[in-house]
Parts: sequence; C-alpha cells; structure tokens
Amino acid sequence: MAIDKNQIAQRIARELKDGYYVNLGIGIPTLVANYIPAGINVVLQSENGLLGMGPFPEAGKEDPDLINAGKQTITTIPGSSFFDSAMSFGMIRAGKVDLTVLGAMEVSDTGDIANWKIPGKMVKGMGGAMDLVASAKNIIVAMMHTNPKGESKLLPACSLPLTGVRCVKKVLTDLALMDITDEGFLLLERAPGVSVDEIQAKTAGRLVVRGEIPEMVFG
Amino acid sequence: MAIDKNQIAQRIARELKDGYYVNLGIGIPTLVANYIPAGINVVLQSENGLLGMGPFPEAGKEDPDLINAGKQTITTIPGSSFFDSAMSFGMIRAGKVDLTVLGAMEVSDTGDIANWKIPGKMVKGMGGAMDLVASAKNIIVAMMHTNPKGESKLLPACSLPLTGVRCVKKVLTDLALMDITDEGFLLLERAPGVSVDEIQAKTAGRLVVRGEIPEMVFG
Amino acid sequence: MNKICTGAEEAIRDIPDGAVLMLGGFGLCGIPENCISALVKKRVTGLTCISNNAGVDDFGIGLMLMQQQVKKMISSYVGENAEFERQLLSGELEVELIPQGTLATRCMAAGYGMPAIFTPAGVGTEVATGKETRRFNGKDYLLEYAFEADFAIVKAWKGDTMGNLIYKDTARNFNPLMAMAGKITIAEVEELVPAGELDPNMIHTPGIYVHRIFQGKDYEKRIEQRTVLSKK
Amino acid sequence: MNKICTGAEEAIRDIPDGAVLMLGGFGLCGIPENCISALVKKRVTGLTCISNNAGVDDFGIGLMLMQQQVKKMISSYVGENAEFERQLLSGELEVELIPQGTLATRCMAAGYGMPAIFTPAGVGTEVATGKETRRFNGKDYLLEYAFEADFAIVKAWKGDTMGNLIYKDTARNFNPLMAMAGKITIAEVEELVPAGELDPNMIHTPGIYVHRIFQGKDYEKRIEQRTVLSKK
Repeated sequence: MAIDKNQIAQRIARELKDGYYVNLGIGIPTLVANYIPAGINVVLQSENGLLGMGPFPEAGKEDPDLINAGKQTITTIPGSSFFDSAMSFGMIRAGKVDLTVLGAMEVSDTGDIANWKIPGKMVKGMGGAMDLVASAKNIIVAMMHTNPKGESKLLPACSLPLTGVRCVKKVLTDLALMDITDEGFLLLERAPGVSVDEIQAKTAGRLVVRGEIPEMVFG
Repeated sequence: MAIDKNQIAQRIARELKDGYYVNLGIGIPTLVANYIPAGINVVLQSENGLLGMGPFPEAGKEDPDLINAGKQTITTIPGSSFFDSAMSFGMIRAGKVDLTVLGAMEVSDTGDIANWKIPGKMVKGMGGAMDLVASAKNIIVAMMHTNPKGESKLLPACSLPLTGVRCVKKVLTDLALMDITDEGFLLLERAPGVSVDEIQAKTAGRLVVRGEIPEMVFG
Repeated sequence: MNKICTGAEEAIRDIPDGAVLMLGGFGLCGIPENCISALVKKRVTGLTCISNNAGVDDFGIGLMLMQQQVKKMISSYVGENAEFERQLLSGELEVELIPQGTLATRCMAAGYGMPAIFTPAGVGTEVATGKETRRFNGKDYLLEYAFEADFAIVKAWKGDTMGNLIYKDTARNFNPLMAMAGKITIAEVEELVPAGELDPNMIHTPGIYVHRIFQGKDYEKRIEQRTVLSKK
Repeated sequence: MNKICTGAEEAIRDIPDGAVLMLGGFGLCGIPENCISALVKKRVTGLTCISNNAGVDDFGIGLMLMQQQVKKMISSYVGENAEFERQLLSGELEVELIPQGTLATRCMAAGYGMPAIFTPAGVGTEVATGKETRRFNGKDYLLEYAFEADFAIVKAWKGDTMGNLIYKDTARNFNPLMAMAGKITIAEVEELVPAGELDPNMIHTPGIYVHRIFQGKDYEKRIEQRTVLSKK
C-alpha cells in the first residue's frame, strides 16, 4: 500500500544525522520536523532568514514578525539566529546546509528537477527553489510517484521548465525510495505491500532494480 | 611661509560639509578631526569597521577592542556603529563615503597617486589605501610639496609604484591648494607669503596659474 | 545633517512617476506599510518595483497594483494575488521573476559597490537565457548584475536619528540589503530614538546607508498564514 | 552536535603542517590569542596564514614567525615587525600583499558561495598584474577569487554552545568574514554561554559557520598604539 504524507516525512526523518543543518521546503517536507528521531539534534534553516526554527506557536502567541519561508507563523528554539536574505542564501550557496528536502512536479533519472512552473498556467515564481537546488550538497525530493492523472513524475527527462540540473540525490515517493545514480533511479526500498512491478510500471525514467528490495518499516 | 601640518588640517577641514561621511587617513589627515567647523556635523569612518569615530580616550580609559585604522585607541560618538571589514569596504566601494583625505609620496598631474611602496625598501603593504582611492568619490591628498631632498612630489607621472590611477581630485601641500583638472594642477590658493614662482619652481608636473591666486587665510 | 521626516508623506514626497523602487519585506512580513499607504495616496504611477513578493490583493504592494501604479514587478514569488494575475495575463503588468537568493545578492552587490556577482542559481534553466555563464572549479555560475534603485524603502524595528537601523526576527529579510542599494533610502521604523540609545554593536544597517527616517504609525502587520499548534 | 572544546589545544589538535589558516583580527585587535599560543606550542610548520596583519615581534602571529612556522603570509599590511622583515628579505618567508577590502571581500565570497568578486581596488597598479580586468558602466574592475582556508581561527566576545558569535567594537573586523570561510572554523570567545542566552537578533556569526568553540583565558589584549587626549 502506498504510504501517506506523514509516513513519507517519517521515512525522510531517518536520513537526518545529529548536528545536521536542514532546509525543509513547503508541503510534505515541512512535516519532517515532526519526526526527528530521539537523540538527534538538527537545526532547521528557513531561507527567509532564520536558523533554529521551532514548532508552530500556541494559539494567541503568533508573532507577525516571525514566519517561515511558507509565510506560516512559527517559533524559534534556544540558540537560534536571525540574518538577512543575502546571508541566508549565502550559507545555502556555500554548502553549509547539510540536507535540503523539497517537493517536485517532475524529477529526471539524471537528477534534474522541475517544480516551479507549468507553462500556460499562472506562474507564481521560483522563490528560493532555484538557489536551493543549485547549491545544496544533498537534496532529497519528497513527492507522489504519479500525478493526479496517474502519469509518472519520474521521467527520462523533465517535460516542464527546469528548476535545476543534475542536483537531486534521492527521491522518496508514496511508493518507493530511490537514489539517483549514473544508471538512473536505483530502487532502495518499497512502500509496504507495493511490488517492484508496480513501481516499475509507474516509473517512466530508467529504474535500476538490483537484488531483493526491502520494504520500509514504520514503527 | 609654508603652512604647518596643523594648518594643512585646518584648511582641509573647510572642505567639509554638514552631513558628510569622511574617511581620514593616517598622519596629517587624522588632524583634520581637530578642526571641524562649528555647526557642521560630520561622521568619521574608520575602515577597520566603525562609523562615528570620536576623539582619543582620556588616559586610563583606553579600550584595546576600540581602535582606528592607524591602530590608535579611540572613542565613539553617540550614534556610532560597528561592522565587519567587508561592509566597511563595501560602503567605501559603493561611494557612500563623501570625502577621503589621505597622504601621498607622489601625485601626478592626472590624479595618479603613489603612497604605498618604495622599491628596494621594506614593503609594508597597501592596507586599505588601494580600496579607498579606487572608490572614493572625492579624494583630497594632504602632503608636503617636496620630499626631504627638496624634490617635487607633484609630478608629470609618478615614479613610484601606483596606489591608484586618475583618482585624486584635490591636493593640499604646505605651499598650495590645487585642483586636478584635465590641464594639470590648477592652482587655487597659496600658503601665506608663498609666491606663485616658488610653487611653480617646486611643481614638476603641469601647473596651471590663472589670474590672481589668493592666499589662504587662517583665523 | 537632518534625516528625520515627519512621516511617510514627507519621506516619499519626491518619488516621481516612473521611478525604480525597492521595497523591503518577505511576504507581508517587514513591509514598509506607511510608505506604501503614502504611495497609494500620492497615486504615483509607472513604477518599477523590486520586491521579493507583490503583496496580497488588499495589503502591501497589492494596494498599489489595485490602482495600477506599477508598470513592472521584479520579484521571486508573486502568488496569492488575483489582481496581479489579471494584470499580468492582460499584459498591463510586466513581470521579471528571479531566484530569491539572486535577488538578495544583487541588492547587496549594489550596497557593496560590486557591479556583478556569480551565482549557480538558475544554471541550465530558462533563467539563464541570455546570461553569461562561467565555470569556476568545475561548477557553472551565472553572471548577475547589481540592482540599484532610485529609492529604497525599508521597514525596521528601531532606528535612531543618525539613520542606524535594527530589525526584528524574520522581518529583517530583504530590508538591510535594499537599504544599502537605494540612491535614496527611506526607512520607516516602529520606534525612533535619539542617537546614542542603540548599542553600536547591534546595528544591522549603519546610518550611512539611510537618507530619510521616520517613526511609522498604525502598523497592521497582517499575518498571511496563521498557523498554530493543534491542541492535543 | 557538540562543538565545544576544552580549550585551544583541543580546538587546534588536527591542524597539520602545511595547512592554510585564516586568522581574524586587525593589528592586535580581536586576534585569537589562545589559538595562536597553542599553535606556537604545537610547533606546526609550513603554514600559509591569511590575516590582515602579521602581528608584532613578540605578540600575535609574530610569535609564530619567530619560530619560523609560517611559510607564506597573505596580508594587506605587515609593518611593525622586524623578524618578519628579516625573513622576507632573506627569502625564508613568502608574502602576498593584497588590498584590505579585497582581502575582506574574498573571505566573505567564500562564506557566501561566490567563487569570485569584482573590485576596482588595484586597477592600474602592480596588484592588477596577471589579473582579469573587466569594465562595467565605464569603470574597470579586477576579478578576484574567493579565499578558502583549511581552518579559520577567529576570536569573538561572546559565543554560545551552538556556535553563535557576537563581537565587540572594532575587534569585529575580519573575524565574521573568516568565520564564514573556513572548511573548519574554530572560535575562541571571552564568554561562552548556553544556547538561548544570546539574543537571536544580535548574532553576528550564525552557528552554522562555526565547528568548534571554546572559552579562552588570560587575554592580554595588547594595545599597539596607545593614544590618549593630551591634558589641557
């Protein structure tokens, strides 16, 4: 069975290591903050100028001067720091952020990503996505395996305008966890009960299946 | 009679306008701070990271964390601010400093300046001088008209390694105040009792003398 | 040296039609509310606005869009604005979208006297079209030019009579960068204090970058996405 | 995540011979005294030191020069140091002199992930020799590359256990820039406090740039040019 967005977040959270600085994109990636494993300290970066993002505030304690990149009211943890947008993207560009998690509309089997524009539809802008994907050392994409029409979002080449080229390292969908390698999507784990055949059928790009593929386990 | 270094500083101080941000170099330029005219507020920039430099501290109140670009202990005025060296030279490079006053070993009649290196002698380095002269909107050089050997320091072309090219706007020496124009050094004022002939004799570069040249007046 | 204005009207008095403006803020956070109101009242038109976002229909730069005062927006993200969308699709409004970090750094470059910077953001995408690409250490970068504005309009938390500014929390965002990039920089602050009251070690924008300052009033500080912890 | 070291010896434990170091400070102001002492004690050699100055004969980087630990200095100003002069003239020491603003901005460029910057400093002088010159808006600029160091060693006033740093007065200078440019950044602070005690709005160097931190001791803070008001 396909995993839900909370399980996607939960699985990604296992990629976190103690001491990581992490940028979580809008949508499913934001949920990762809810599943940080015990004993692991990570510092969340919000590209509008904050290191040390905390949970949402209690009702009545929202501060309009304190928001995240999704414009949501948030809080800070002890040891946080504020800075301007140039320094924020400076530390991103300099590779100081250890892990970036973001959503996508399409990912190619060479690691290209498209997530900002659908020609013919209203264009809202790339925000910080192009900066993030161009500079992050380690990018995990979290998305559905197929679009609402059932078409694969894992392609030989993106059909939509690109956000970045050869930058994605790992993709986690509702069906599978994959590394991006020179040979294409290397299947690492299956969602519980989802067959390799189903994943293969829903992956338009090159999929590499090597040996027995374990199921993800959720506690 | 040639004016002394305090009179040089006093004359330069008359070039200050209310609201100016000013960078004063080491040596004679530093003395300008002592002669800021009444009713005029200027903010002194020290390129090691301070806007709003005040006078030297009272004895016993020196703070090793508070020095100027000449490494002298100083104080601050109300409304001062500290910043790092990149921002300091950033504001210099962006032309935010209204006036820069510095010393020189040689100035050419096209506005080139040499003040950092004497080949064959120990080289100490250019410090911030090259940044300052490359970016300042308005540079006044304050120096002696001749070197200790009696040779002119106002030349057709500098003989020493350059600090900057075509950047000096005005020169004040112990003998004369001059603008630098396309035609060369345009004589504006004479030191009291110093003749045009003497200035001419001691100026190796092109000197333009037009009409009657007034004497500087010191109160 | 007098940088102090009585209010937004005086501070923006000479902004002409067709001016290039920078406006600080991220979303509706840290936007110069007072100056925007005054610009709306003054009905200055034909503006080019460099701002990370374009406000919402009834707040922020959206108020200026509503009156068709804006000819061109240069932003990184312009969603959440129906009137903006209408003007864009009808061709009334010109829009240039650029990556957020590129926008920030192009403002900083102006404030630091650097004519251009290199960034990898947008390499291999349509953003790179017509731009110079250069490889350093095996990685490609775009050459992007410094942004300057006739007027930069920023919002700070505290300011003093010398023009020194301190921002609060994530309301800092683009404000200190744009403050450095204006030919004339106008700062509105929640609290204006005499010179000497702010700690000189804690100044975010040194006064040298600020030409006009005033204490704003009636800040609404609208929240775009109010999110709170769900009760357990 | 543990960035805290017991002292300078632990913080610099793995700096090898031949390393490229950045050392913060301007003159003797804001220099990492504890780490310099530890480097002197460790007798690591063949170092390339990027630092605005080279200390004086018996303080600062001068102490390392005295033991001939430094192979190359990259600085803007190196006066006031007799042993330095002797080594330079004898050819024992290599020196690269670069304009102070260029030095500062090349450090910042590394911290901001920008491979190169443009500056007009040195155009038309011997500093421009062999460098690419480019004209923007009628003015010439040199292309200068970002500086990176194996270790950046900085001194701050206060720091917390997350690595956040605050500097005092003009002891800030190059410290925050070099802190951003080290592959490994070591910070010594006068006062180390638990996370949460420093105001997040007043952090000069966010902890993400700092890998090791310790509370230094026995600061001498020597004054190079003691100047006081003359008694009237």
